[in-house]
Amino acid sequence: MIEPLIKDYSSQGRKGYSLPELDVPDIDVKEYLKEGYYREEAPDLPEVSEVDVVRHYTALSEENYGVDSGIYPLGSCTMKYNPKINEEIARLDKLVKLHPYQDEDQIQGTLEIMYELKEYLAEISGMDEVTLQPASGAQGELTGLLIIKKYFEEKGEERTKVIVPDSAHGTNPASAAMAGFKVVEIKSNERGMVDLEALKEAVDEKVAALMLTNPNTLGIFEEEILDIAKVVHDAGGLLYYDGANMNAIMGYVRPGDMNFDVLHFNLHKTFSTPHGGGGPGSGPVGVKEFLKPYLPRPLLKKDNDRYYWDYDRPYSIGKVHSFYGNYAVMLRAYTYIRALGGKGLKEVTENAVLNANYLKVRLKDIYELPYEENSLHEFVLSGSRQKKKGVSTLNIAKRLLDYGLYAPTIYFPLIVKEALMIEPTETENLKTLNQFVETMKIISREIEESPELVKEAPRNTPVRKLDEAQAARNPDLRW
Amino acid sequence: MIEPLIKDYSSQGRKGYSLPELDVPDIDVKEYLKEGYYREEAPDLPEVSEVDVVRHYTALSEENYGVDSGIYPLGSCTMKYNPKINEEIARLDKLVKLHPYQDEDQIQGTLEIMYELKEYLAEISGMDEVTLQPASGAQGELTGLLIIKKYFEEKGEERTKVIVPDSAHGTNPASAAMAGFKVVEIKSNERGMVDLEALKEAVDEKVAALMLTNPNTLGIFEEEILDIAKVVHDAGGLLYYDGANMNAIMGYVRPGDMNFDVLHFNLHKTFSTPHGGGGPGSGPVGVKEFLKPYLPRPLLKKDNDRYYWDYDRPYSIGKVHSFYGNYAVMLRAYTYIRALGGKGLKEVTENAVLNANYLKVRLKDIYELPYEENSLHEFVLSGSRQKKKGVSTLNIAKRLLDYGLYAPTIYFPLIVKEALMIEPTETENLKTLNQFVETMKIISREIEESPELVKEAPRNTPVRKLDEAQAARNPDLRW
Amino acid sequence: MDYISNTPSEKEAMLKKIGVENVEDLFKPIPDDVTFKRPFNIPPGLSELELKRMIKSKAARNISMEEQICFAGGGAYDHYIPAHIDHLISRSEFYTAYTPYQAELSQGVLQAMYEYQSMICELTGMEVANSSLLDGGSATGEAVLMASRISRKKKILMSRGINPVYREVARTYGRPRGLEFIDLGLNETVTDMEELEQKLDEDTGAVVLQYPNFFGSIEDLNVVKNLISARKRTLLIIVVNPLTLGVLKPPAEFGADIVVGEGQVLGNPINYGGPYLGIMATRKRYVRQMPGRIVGATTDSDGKRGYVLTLQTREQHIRRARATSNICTNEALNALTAAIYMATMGKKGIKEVGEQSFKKAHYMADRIDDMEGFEVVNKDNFFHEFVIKTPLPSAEIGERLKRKGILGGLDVSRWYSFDGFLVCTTEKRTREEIDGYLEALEVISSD
Amino acid sequence: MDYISNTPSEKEAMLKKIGVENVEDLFKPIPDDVTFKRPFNIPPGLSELELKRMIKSKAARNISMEEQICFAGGGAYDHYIPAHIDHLISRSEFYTAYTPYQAELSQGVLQAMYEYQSMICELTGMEVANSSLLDGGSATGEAVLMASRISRKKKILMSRGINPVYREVARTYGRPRGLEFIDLGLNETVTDMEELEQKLDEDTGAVVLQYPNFFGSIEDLNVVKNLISARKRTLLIIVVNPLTLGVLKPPAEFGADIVVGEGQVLGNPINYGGPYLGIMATRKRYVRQMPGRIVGATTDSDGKRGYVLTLQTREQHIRRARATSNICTNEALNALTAAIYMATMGKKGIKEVGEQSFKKAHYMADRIDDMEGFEVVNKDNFFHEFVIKTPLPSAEIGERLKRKGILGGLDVSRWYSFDGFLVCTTEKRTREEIDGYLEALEVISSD
Repeated sequence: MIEPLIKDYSSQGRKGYSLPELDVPDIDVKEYLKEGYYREEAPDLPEVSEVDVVRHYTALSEENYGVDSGIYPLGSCTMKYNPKINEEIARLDKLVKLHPYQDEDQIQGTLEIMYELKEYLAEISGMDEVTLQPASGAQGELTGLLIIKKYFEEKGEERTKVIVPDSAHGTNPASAAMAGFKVVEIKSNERGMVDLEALKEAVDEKVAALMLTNPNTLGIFEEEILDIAKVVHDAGGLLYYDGANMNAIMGYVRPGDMNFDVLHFNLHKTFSTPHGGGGPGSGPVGVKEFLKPYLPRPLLKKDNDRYYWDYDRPYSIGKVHSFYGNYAVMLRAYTYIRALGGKGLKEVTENAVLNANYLKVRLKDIYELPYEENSLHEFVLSGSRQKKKGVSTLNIAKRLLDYGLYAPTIYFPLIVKEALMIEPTETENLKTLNQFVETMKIISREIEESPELVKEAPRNTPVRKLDEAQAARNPDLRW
Repeated sequence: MIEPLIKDYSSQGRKGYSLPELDVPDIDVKEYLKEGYYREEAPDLPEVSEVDVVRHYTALSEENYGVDSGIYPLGSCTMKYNPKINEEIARLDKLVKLHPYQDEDQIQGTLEIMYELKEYLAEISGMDEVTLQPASGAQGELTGLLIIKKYFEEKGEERTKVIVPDSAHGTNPASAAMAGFKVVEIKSNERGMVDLEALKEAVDEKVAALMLTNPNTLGIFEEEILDIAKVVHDAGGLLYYDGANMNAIMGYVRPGDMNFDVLHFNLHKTFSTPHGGGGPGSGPVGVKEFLKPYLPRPLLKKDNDRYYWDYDRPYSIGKVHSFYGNYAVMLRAYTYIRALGGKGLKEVTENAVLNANYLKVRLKDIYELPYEENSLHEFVLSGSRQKKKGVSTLNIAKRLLDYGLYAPTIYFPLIVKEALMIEPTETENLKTLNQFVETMKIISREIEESPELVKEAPRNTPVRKLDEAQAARNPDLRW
Repeated sequence: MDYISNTPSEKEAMLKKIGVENVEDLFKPIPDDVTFKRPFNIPPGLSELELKRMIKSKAARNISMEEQICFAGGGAYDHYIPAHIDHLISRSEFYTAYTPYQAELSQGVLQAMYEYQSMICELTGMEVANSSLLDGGSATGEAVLMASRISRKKKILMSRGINPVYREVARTYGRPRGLEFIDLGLNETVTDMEELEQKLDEDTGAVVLQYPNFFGSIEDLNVVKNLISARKRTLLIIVVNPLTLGVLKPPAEFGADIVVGEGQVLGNPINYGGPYLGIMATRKRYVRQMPGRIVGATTDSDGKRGYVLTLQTREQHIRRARATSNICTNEALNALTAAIYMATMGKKGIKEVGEQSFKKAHYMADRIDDMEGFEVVNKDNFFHEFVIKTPLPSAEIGERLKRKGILGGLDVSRWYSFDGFLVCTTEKRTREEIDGYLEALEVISSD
Repeated sequence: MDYISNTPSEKEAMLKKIGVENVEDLFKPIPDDVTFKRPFNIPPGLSELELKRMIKSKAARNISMEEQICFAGGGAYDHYIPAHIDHLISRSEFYTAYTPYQAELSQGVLQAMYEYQSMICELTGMEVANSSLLDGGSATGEAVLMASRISRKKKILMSRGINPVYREVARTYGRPRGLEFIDLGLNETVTDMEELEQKLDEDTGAVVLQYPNFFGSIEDLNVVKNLISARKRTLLIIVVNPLTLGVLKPPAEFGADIVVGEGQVLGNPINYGGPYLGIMATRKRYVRQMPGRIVGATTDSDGKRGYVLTLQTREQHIRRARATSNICTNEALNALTAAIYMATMGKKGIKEVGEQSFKKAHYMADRIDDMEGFEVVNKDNFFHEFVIKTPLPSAEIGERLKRKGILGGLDVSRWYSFDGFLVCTTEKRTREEIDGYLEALEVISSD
């Protein structure tokens, strides 16, 4: 049974909403409205009842898979469990029924929470100041890079380049370009790490920053990080830390202590806020002292016991969000941090790393492990052995869906062929990990014995393999 | 994939709860506790994490079908849509975080809502006073019958019998028996109604009451209701109205005006409160003036603008519920009644009756309609034609499940062979009704062409046909 | 807002198909002389916005437990409820479903009920449990009826230590079937065992006690066990607070034949008294006399495990007047809540909740007992509720505490012929709150 | 409460399998000289119970819109949100899902996004829409970048009638790419069209206006349309409030090339400014220059209809530095909310919300304008927001209203060089509330 479109439920004159009767004198809107701007024909939205709406979107939800449905081993996405208390907190009237322009004296509770969240993030990352304004990780990257740009502008240095390793998240080069930089990609070495020589070669007086994830997208920790930092700093450049993999290091190492100058967080990864099927996220940015002046405005400050927004920031890069960022997401992250406490956060990291290493050990004999280095919270396998039998990583991913499991991130990082990037997170347990391993083994066996089964996957999903090429060739983007 | 039991998720030492650290001086409970009562071995409950619990019960929910999943045409169950605003209201802290023994001056808002609900129910039913205490329809029946019993006791009349038509809901005779009455069943006439002659014969000075649903379980209105009432009243007996079918008559006729003396409501049918997979319900009872003294205690009263519980009720039957009944269910019903208003309730009935009659007209040529009388909100078909082909009503019901629809009530009322009792309710629309008709047609065709398909149903459900005989023969009632 | 889906033109089309002119024509079977001809005297319908506003303005007249600190118990308790429970029971597949008549599309509810039954058995130590009754009171009523069916005797000895409202409901349930209820008096806060011994005789169908009882005290169940085990056809009914059973020996160990109780404490909100749920468990051999729905495991036509409502020949829709009870709708969603709660708390948590409640109550009681003019009547024997004798009448104490934002307890003279203040302390109460209460008592008593 | 599932013995087993002694061994790759060696200076973890108590005590320091009446707008609006929306977006299959990378297990989100795109197109009259951007401000920023890519020009004329914070964000987005922002001044509350005519030239890549603008006024879009249509490579960007488009002619009719706006009004809670969602729609021919995710319909290997993320060659994970934007995570759940809202309100409701807001605002404005000392600056041209000149400074008026429990409006001198009070009236405000406001103004001004 295919769920129809909501418009297919429509029946002329049916109503799913209710509004009070108008209680002020009625007027003819068309007459009052500036002439020529009245819409004669109403937009052709569906005409459906509340029952229709509820049944339709309930049915759609059942065609979707969330963390509450099972393991979600998407590498670099940190799909951990989203505690339900967070949802309850983020719906407290007293916390969320607030207009963004209410006076500060009416929202001291909210500002205190935001301020404490900033402090915790600074502590976790080893940075000196944090802005909560960016609404996503990528917006955080843009913000961080604009801060770097502004810093050099103020210093009177013209630095036009940003260095990005070839293993970096796609947002890194994209953000650098958005920020007006030229992107210089450097190759990883054979151990999957930054090639220090290549870096030295790339670095010059035009380099504004190196963007790095550590551990990198292979889950491997850049051991030479202090040397890397020195190379960049010596050339006058800055270090940007991509916080997507923060779940790997909490309590063990802080980006600030690795001499990073700027970083962004992903509250919707490390700090358990749900991804919402693609958003909202939240991407706070932390900086070292010397970059504070450039943070977006307004900056949340505290004066004795009073919290306030400081708009008087002449060197600020300006605003990146209309208001203060994704506040209701921050509430969830705050709740999470307070639930775990400092010790709990460290345990999160320990268990995330433990789970990933356990999976790696159990899977590496079946699927090729291109980089043998120790890894932390995630690791990357290659389906190249299986590819030789004519079965691609895409097929393997789709076959996982048949077994009711979500698939890892595939074909990323780009430096691994037929990549399967796996991050279980700490909220999975031995049983769900073993189930994943067993399924991966079964699939491997199927590839040996009946590869068509895998190539024709998925079969047990609401739809079978979808034709992406057709979608791009003949875009059907609306009804 | 079969969802395991929650205990199968268990792992020794795993924890899904959190409690504050004890903040009073610790003591040895065993030592303080009366000797010999300390439980040395903790009950063997599962040891699971919050993630486990959430995933398990989410998975279980997906193996269930609710009104939000689609049509639920269970006759006599009035499975209408449950508005979401009701759920929101029933979770307002200020309304529900109340201890049942809080002083009345702290809960005037709550008492006002309950009082108004009583008044609305009295108005809808044409009764003089209402108790909200019974927690279900059957408990309402028991309450009503105990009131009747008490009434006769106080009058000094020994009346030991209750008359129940053979088409009655099973709870009617069961409740009469619970109330200590002897049940006298009378046959329906060929039109599916109370046989007035049979009634006259059954009535004597030992009869306490006749229990009746009107429209009856065939959906047929007992036209001779005033004559029926007269027969019973003339013999000194009372009339009890089973309110399960109230959705058929709101705004068109009131049980009080049909000379019923006592009735119960099913808030979880007529007034849109959800069934919860079997409960909670709520079964308020309404009575005529002369029966007021016997209502359960306490009775909610109003004195000027102050609401209070009257416990001083010497003739009361006593309590049937520990407190005041299923309050949070009442909140939902109250919200519903206020959303619809008087006019809206009448429209509910009109549309419920319209939908049922439409379905009947469309289905009666395919499935036998044993009683041709006009019917109101529900009707009963018989699968006896299909039975001749070796396909039972049970098979038809199971086959409906294969098409993603819920089945009607089957094998009830008992007076119809292979009965299919169908009640669509007003919240279905032409489209869902037509879809039901089409599916019933397809099944009818399948019975002609490939009866095995129907006999082996269901196939598309989480489990296939379950062996009820085995369950009863070898009870496996716990892990 | 009427939630009706049909549009005027659809109605038109349907009427046409039916073959009538107007919808009113469908009501022709209703004789004119009973037809209701005026509009309902019920306020006009409201939009959602108005509805919320109107109801919130009424709610504003309440003072909820968010605005005061609750030390009231007596059958309704303020325990902590984990946040994910409401999330799960709000899944519409659960709460908008009917009783699982079509088992194949209702496995979710059925399996959850099977789990509920299993965990109730674990807690109580009994062999079988049903999937809920209406509340603690009616469960007590059903229990005495059940015991009378099994014992074929009408005399029921019922301790005055049982929650007074349960006793009242039980009498309402039992009397029409001719049961004779005989009270067992109290020695302070526990049942007078000598009286039990005296009254217990051949004709006694059941003895009913509560554990812990209404005053929070533990009855001498070992004594009861000995007294009853000597009599073959007398059943022992124990009314429990299931949330104490992580700490207390299960009632099965004292020879309970039927265990009932109020399941609200298992994760259900306090809701001004309802909906709650009645729990009931018994011995395997009595299962066919047990009222209420029971879920059993079985297999499907492919041999796969699944769940169904079973032993339905006990029930009204099959047996009609000869059913074990008239109960039909039960409290399934509350039982689901209880199942999720029991699973969440688990082996350790269920014990910890009990122990914390116990410890906090004892901390509090010890200090009250030390206060001038106050005395904890059952200081040597209580779980997490205790009775205090106060220098002022307890009603007065309660009133004064209320003004300080404390729901201090229950005035037992409401139900008993003596004055006393029943105080309850759950794991939710903090030391700060308790100390605030103590301080308030000091002030009140020294006024 | 740490949400970690592994038990000590499971950890033990896993470590053994991995072949290390302790979990610390797994962190050996981290050089000692960067290792963090002290505990975090973050308070100890809390149980749920403590957590709720702690956060509620902070929340108690807020005064929310439940406790006062909101006439503030300026980009964040207090509209009614139907109750079922939160119920649906709380379905965990939706909100705990990631971006739908595996389409076959993500049809729910994908289809909902397709529906969202379709309904945004219906509202705006445009041909294609993406499945959301981060908010109204960044959507404006993305729009100017997109227009510059298409026009290959850097000069952007931006009306001062656009929400000042959108302008600020747009500048933040545009400047690094070398865009030159030129303001268009105002004639009272509308854009000076003569200035537009003067400044519009060969080098102009885009003209940006808001409809209705920040002051609630309708710009002369017909004039703009004529001016721009004469210039082939200048794009018109219109920033809309989508909830006015049931009443206002869609921007497409004025030749808009790109329509953006803040989608909060479509059923999203006000949430102190976020999460909101940026809407964006454009002409079909520009779709490959549009940033953000787009869902398209396709077929599966059985020929069945299904949905996928499409046109991904625009995006960062394929094109990296050459992507149309760096946007990755968007506001999918807010877009789902908007889809449910648009479907619920439907053709009629979307118009009625707009009309009621309009009528209520006009009722209010007319009466304020009649009051001694007050003047509604844009009384002849506004939708549901209007600017008043007040006898006292508007900051003072706002302060005094606040004391009466009214969030009276916004002091525009915060962003502009003139004093004015921006008042917004939605369908949620009752006549009683409006009259209360008017009365308060009377009192304040006669003080």
